[in-house]
Amino acid sequence: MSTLKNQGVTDAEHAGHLLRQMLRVRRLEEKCIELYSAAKIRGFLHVYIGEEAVAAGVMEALAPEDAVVATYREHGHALLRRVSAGAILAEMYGHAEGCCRGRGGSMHLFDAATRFYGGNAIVAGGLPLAVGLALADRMAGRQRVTVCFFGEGAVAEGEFHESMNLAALWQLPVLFCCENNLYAMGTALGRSESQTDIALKAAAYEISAWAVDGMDVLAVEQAAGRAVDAVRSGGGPHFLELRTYRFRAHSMFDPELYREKSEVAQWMERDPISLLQGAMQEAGQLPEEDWAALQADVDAEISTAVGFAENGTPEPVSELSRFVYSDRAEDGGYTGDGGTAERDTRSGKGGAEG
Amino acid sequence: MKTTYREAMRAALRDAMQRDERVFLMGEDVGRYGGSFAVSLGLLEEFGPDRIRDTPLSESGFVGAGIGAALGGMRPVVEIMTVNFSLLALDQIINNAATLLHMSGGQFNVPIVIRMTTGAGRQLGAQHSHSLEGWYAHIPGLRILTPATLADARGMLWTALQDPDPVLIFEHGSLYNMAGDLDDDAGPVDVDKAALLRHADGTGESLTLITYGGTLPLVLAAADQLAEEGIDTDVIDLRTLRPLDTHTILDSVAGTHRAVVVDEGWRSGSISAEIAARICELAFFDLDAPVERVCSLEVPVPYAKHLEEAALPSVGRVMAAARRAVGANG
Amino acid sequence: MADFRMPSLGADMEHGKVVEWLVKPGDYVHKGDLVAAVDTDKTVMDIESFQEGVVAEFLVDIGDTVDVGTPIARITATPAELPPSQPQPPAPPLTSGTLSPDARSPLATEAPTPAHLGAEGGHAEPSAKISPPVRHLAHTLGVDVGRISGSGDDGEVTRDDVERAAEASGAGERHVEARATEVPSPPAEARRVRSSPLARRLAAELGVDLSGLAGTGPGGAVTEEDVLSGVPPKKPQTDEAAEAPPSDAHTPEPGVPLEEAPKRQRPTAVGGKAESLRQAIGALMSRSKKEIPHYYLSTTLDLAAAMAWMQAANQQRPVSSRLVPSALLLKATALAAKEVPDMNGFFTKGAFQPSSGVHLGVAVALRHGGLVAPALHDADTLTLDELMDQLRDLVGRARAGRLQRAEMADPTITVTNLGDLGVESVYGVIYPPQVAMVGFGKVLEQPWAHNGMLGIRHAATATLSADHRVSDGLRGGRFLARIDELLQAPENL
Amino acid sequence: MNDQDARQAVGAAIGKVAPDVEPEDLEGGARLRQDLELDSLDFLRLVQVIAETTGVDIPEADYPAVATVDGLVTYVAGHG
Repeated sequence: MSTLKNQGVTDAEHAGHLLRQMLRVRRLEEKCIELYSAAKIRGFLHVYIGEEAVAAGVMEALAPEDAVVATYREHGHALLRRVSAGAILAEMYGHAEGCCRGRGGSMHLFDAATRFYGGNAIVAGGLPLAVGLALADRMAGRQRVTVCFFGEGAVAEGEFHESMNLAALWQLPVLFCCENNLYAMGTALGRSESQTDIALKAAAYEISAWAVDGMDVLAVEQAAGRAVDAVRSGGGPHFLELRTYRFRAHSMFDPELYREKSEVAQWMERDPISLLQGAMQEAGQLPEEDWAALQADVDAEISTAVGFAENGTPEPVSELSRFVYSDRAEDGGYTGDGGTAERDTRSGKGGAEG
Repeated sequence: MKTTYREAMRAALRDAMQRDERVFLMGEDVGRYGGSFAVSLGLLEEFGPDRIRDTPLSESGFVGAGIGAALGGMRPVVEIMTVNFSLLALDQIINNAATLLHMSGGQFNVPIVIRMTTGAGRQLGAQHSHSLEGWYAHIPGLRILTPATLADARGMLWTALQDPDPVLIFEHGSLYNMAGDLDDDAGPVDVDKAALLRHADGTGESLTLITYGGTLPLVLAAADQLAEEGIDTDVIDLRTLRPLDTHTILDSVAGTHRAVVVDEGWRSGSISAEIAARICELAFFDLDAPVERVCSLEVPVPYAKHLEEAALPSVGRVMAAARRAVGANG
Repeated sequence: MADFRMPSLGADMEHGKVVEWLVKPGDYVHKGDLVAAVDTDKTVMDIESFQEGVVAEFLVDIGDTVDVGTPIARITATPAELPPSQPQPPAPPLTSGTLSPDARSPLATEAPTPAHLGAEGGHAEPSAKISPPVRHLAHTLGVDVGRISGSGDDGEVTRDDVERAAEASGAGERHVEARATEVPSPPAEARRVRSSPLARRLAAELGVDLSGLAGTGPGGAVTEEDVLSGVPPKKPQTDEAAEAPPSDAHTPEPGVPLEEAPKRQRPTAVGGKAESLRQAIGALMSRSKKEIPHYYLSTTLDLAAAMAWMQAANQQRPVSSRLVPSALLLKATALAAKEVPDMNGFFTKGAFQPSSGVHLGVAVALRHGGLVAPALHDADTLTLDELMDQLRDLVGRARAGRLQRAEMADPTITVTNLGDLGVESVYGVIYPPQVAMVGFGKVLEQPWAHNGMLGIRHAATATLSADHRVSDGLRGGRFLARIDELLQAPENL
Repeated sequence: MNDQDARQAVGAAIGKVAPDVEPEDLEGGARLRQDLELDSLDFLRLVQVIAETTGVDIPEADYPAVATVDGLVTYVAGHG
């Protein structure tokens, strides 16, 4: 049966909000899988099903001026950081209406308005960026926090050590959030780390670090709130190890040979959405019609988003060379694919570098 | 005034930091030690540890942090001690700095300047003698500058800092002690055009010598000696490897019909290969001889002086290539 | 009613093969329930349903490979829509019923029907335990897993078992028939001339055959200079001669009216080649004008003695050894050039090299237009008869285009003799790298004052174009006067 | 020699000396030196061929009489 952290659900309206947030992510990811199967979404797709409580809980603690750096499993983070579901799906359709004009795709969602510094397909590639964003805030004397999400797989990368050390050395306002879902693609934690207690690793840099039940959205929200406040008030970097589990494969083409079905089933019994839903119903805070209405709202949001993505348009190929540099001809004379262009035609406009 | 390349670069740093408080210098031993090539000597005392920021030995970490700080509104100058160590930060430079603007659909600029010492010739052995600026010139999204004169050492940094996109500045190790005259009021310079430092007057057999950075001095020396043999030369200092100033190259070759490219990188896949390819593609019917290239021999740079000299471009090898091009000894 | 389509399970997946149904018609499936096991090129994956409803019928058989997006089963909204006459398909070994996720784990699969069952149909006999990827390997190697005894724990069929079985039955061999494709040897490549692109461009413009030129460039490649020095000189258009500045010597008014051009039109088909030659020579001439500072002199030659002597000599000669006036003019020019070396040699690399021998370039009009100037070697040493023979041979071969390289390559001074075609005075343009050009106009009967008596004499205009870097009007004048003096003693020519 | 044979002989001779000259250009009034562009060497060769094929020798003095095709034909017919 659902077991939330001891004090159970306090404020019904807020709990409803958290439930809605998690359900929005769940339905968005389920739709992504369906659209991928129908070959509408291509490339790689990594879904967040099972880990929704982490994003929902941490995002509650952030202010609009804070910054977020995430990984290639970032649809949920983007959605809950207020990037619209339509812009996210259109991006995965490769359409110009996507949040990055169709250039980033599932693994590279960015949004300047919400300071969402995006997906990053290189494991741990985002950690130094987060440190730098925090460095800028500290040097400019701003009270902003940068949150950096990464999986336990990143802990094995050199950049994890370098970033943690820099953040601690310079007491930078960054919150490290390690989403420990036990598997780095096909490698279980025990087969990649000598020391598997992630929070203990962080403590070695004298960064205060807590392990949190990543399936309990209230626990996550409470821990994240305390950590963000400490960071914002100059308490230096903080580290959360959020123990969670992904119910689906690493990505769309993973036959999941590395783990037992029984383990998946066992974790699914603590589905973060069912946990909160059960607790609220137990506390009489979620009448059937509210729950039905909430699901209908979410389904409507998702189908509107699909419509938006379907009606999107491809970015004109003529725009391809824009934003390689900040809008000026990249190379004065060279006409891109060159060839034996006559000399006088050589002054063609700059193009994508051939 | 009389000055050196190192002092000119230091003046550039001081000037930039005085003009814009968002500018700060970050790198290994740039503070207390004064910079491994003493470029930032004295700046810690003047600007303090916050803006002259020593870093741990974490190239990927502090280069990534520089990129993050640029995203956060600062104007960082990150010093990677030498291009040899930049290999540890390649992922941050190529997958983040060079790519974020395009991948984000134009949302995020990365106004960062990364300075590195490059090149061989000081018997530092294979791991400390690389010339990899040509590699970086392969990456769309980066601008690559190679200051070879005092004016460029003094003037390129501020222009680079105004650029909203990442700029990499490669300083050849052998140039730091180069002394000469520099106007007292020398300031920022344009970085889009190559410089024609010497013009063939069309009397005798003529050709175009194209080079950049550390090899410029030996090419100018070769040009003087070639003139005595009746071989007249245009000498082009590229100054920027990306974007390449193709116009200046082609205009010169159209006049001289011959070209020798001098590049300290290894021949295969080097920037000289790109230049030769463009000349063959766009000035093919102006050519009266194949494009010659003088590059480092494709060996790890050896320690012993005579071996290193044999491996690197030299005045003699440039003159031999020039003679081959004009068919003087053909 | 909705179709369940073959899903795309990866960016590089184009088609898939149903290797096992995990439900059967009549079963009710929820969203997310597993419906089938699909074999892609990479691995075997279980696929889920995105709709709720009852499985109405299968639209493909086990073992059928279909493209992504192809309907493979029909799922109806309610059980009632199940079509009555649906034949009972072979029941998969597992009991159906609502499939909870863990009941059907790809890992613990026991009874996959053998890969090729679909073809024979019939009841699926139980087969050894085998993991999907190994089953896929067996399938690709065409091995029947049913007939293998697994060496793994509790009889599981391992990868080695399958590979050994494949070797044993030879099913896995690849027969790549060695096709000795007979590559036709490339046609003997015409001997490619090593030449610079610039040289090739110029040769094309000047209509010069590169293979005839000795290259001085890198590795013996033909360069721009080689092409220029090898180009046949051409008489410039008459109008150009007309506008040539008259030199100080007294000359007839340069604008002497010419006889109008011959009425006959040259055939166009042939004109094309002549056209390109004319353009090419035009380019050369303009370049010559630019680089060589010309000065021009002319004088009138008294040919009375020469013509009289020639006609008398011809009367005693058979037709075949008759002399023509040109022979006398050429011999006189050659002798004069020997005596005035500034007229005879090359100006290259900024300096004049006088030539020991006088190789007289003789402008020969090609029948289809254009002009070549092959050289009479050591013309000053030839007797008139030798000169005539060589001239006849030279002109004949020039017209037939069979001139030797040497003859084309190095005339040291050129004579243009358009007088033959009625032109009265000619100011030629020097062919680089030569330094002088002599022109003879038409032999005319002109009024002549001699010893106070007015009479009619044969005469012709001789003109000289010369390179001011090498000689001046004084030397030029001396040269023309010498030609005139030599012609006064034709018997010594 | 009758006019017909003379014309035939002249035509053949000109064809040998100037192969590119088209038969239809050989109308009577065509001037050998100017219209058919025979220079002095070509003309001398023509005279030589006529001598070899018809036995008619044309001294230099008579050159003006054979300036045109008809002139040559008449001269050859008259002296053949």
